Amino acid sequence: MSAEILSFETGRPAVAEQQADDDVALVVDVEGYEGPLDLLLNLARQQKVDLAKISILALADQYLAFIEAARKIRLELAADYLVMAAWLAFLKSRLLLPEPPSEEGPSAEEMATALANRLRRLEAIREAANRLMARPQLQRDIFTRGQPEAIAEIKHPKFTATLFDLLSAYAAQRQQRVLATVHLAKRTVWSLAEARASLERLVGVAEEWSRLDEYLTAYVLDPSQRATVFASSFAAALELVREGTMEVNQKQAFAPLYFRKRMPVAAPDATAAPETPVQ
Amino acid sequence: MASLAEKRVEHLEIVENIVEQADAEQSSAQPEGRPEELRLLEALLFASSEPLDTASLAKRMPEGVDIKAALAQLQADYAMRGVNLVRVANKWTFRTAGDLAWLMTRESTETRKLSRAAIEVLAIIAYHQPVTRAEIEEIRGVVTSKGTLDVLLETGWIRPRGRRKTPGRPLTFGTTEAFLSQFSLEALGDLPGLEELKGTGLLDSRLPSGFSVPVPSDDPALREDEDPLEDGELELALAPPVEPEGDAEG
Amino acid sequence: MASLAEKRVEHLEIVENIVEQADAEQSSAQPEGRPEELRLLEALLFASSEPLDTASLAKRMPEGVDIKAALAQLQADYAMRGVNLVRVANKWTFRTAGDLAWLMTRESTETRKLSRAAIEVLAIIAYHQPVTRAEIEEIRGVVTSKGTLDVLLETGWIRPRGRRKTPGRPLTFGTTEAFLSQFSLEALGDLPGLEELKGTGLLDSRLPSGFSVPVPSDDPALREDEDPLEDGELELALAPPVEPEGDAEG
Repeated sequence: MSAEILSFETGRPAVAEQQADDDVALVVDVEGYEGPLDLLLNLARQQKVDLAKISILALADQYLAFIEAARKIRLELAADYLVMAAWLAFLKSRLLLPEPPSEEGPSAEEMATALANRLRRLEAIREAANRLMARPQLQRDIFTRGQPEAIAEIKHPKFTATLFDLLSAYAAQRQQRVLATVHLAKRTVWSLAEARASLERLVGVAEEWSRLDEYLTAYVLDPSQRATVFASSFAAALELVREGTMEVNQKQAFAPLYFRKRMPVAAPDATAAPETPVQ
Repeated sequence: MASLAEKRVEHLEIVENIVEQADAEQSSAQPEGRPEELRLLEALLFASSEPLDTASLAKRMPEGVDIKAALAQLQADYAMRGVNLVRVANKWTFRTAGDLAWLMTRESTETRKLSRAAIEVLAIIAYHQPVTRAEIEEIRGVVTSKGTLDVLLETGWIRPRGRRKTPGRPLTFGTTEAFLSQFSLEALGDLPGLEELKGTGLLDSRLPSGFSVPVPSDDPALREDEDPLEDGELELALAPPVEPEGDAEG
Repeated sequence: MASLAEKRVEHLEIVENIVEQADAEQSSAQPEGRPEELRLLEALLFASSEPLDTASLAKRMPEGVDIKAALAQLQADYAMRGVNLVRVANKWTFRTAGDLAWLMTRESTETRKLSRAAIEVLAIIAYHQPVTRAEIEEIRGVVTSKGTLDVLLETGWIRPRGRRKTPGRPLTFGTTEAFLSQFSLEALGDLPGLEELKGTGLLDSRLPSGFSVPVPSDDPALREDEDPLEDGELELALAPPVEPEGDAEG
């Protein structure tokens, strides 16, 4: 909507009062009612009849006269008002002329009734708005408790846990603990590090070819550990050979394995702590 | 507008009716043997600044108390007092008596006056809800400025409630509980003049859509011709956040 | 429309009339002919956002009202009610009756998940009861934080049941009926044993042969190596009340 809004609070072509002012046309819509329908309603009120019985013809004349007056003083009118004026002029001509026999769409009478109904509806809603606003309003006419007392909240925790949580926690806990204990108490596996450390000690004294398993059986007391001791020692032996601190010799598959200290070319650091990670 | 003296008479008449009803229901309402549940209700309702519905009252009261009867009795007890027990939006709350408005002016915080346009739009939303902006404009015969709706949204009395299933899917607007609370309405059916408006058929503002229902409803359930708002749309439409009660005056 | 000032004058006149009437009838202050000033005081005190002293009440009330007498009357009126008129630091205000403080609290339950540590301890107590804290730690291989046991005591699923007859006489813990009902167990013996745990895959089937799971029992009868708790110890063991928040997890 354009900035120039007319006030039609009175419906009078209040323009007369404006004439003294310069040509700049502006009547601010103080009360907030606006638009051509509003103007029509205010004009209709001047007919002082029930809106249901209003003469739309007379109303159209009033409106057109108002627009004409406004134009004379070069009052700038919003387009809405002009559209309404054009429509009313059209309606007026239709109302004055006899109805063409086969007219499509609403008749002039129906259009007039529809306009009257729109006006009645606007008036009715305004009346309703007035009655609504006349009701006692909160914090204006009636008041709530000024110092509401807070309701203290006491929270009761409700714990949740399922039987599955319980059992899986228990099983995991016990199992983990049992395995940890086994590891620390009795080791069934001879680690590579242990095997290597032992071999290195043996190699230090074995300048002649010696049978690896002789030493091992002598070394290991628990027969149940034979296999792991042998396997780890063999792996450690291969490693020492690769490093050049030891030589191994075997005649054929499954024949006894011999080893001896490798005669140093340079001075190998045989006592170095094994660094190989365990297993 | 009714004069204050008339109002007071009105008030007294209402009060007498309430008291008679309550007395009829509970002939032995002696002050001494006042049932404990009335004290409890009193305390709960008095303490709260928010209206409470019977369900939440029942939750806080001891088992087996007839909440409705107790509320009726309490309403009667307070009918003559400076503070009344009233029902708004189907919830119960204590409020100062309407005829004492003159005394309370100082309690009144800064009230922003709604423009006439805003009042009109509010009324159209209240009486025609759910209603779209185009329908509001159809009734008023003028474009609604964005500011008018913004001001109303800010009061917390109206809310966008859905989208009309028509081309463009325009927002539909309706009133809130805060609206009922603001105007001391128990339900939307208590809107002043609603019956007359229904009688004249003037509520049937709807553009021909085949769905027209000439009775306003703030039932949050969407109508057949409404789609729900998408997530996040509500926040957008309602920003800034609105206090539920209190500073939402006009 | 009448201005506010006019309204106020109009009202004052009405009120003065009413007050005069009330004065005339004052000797017989039956509930029906309740003096208007009591209504006014009621409304003012109700709506005020802070307690009011007699001076500011007097300023708001019509001339010639004996504020002190009215306050005394109002205080008496409300003495038996759920809301009392009280004087705080020489100012007057309505407060819910002191004996209804319980009503002004809302109890709510909040669901909390037990920590992993707490579940482990709970499981050990369930299977190994009666069990001391040191024994729990021995089984878990970790120190149990005080908070973990506190949380478990708060659940009501475990209880201290006696004292072990060993140096230091440590408390022994067991499970409660609430434990059974929480985990839908008919009896503690329904907790799965070793084979069942293996069968469900919860326990590794390759566990060493010495591994066993006790057959749990929550028989309240004390074992041979248990002494009963002394009177009052139960409360002690359960105190101090645990803050629901925070570090209560192990």
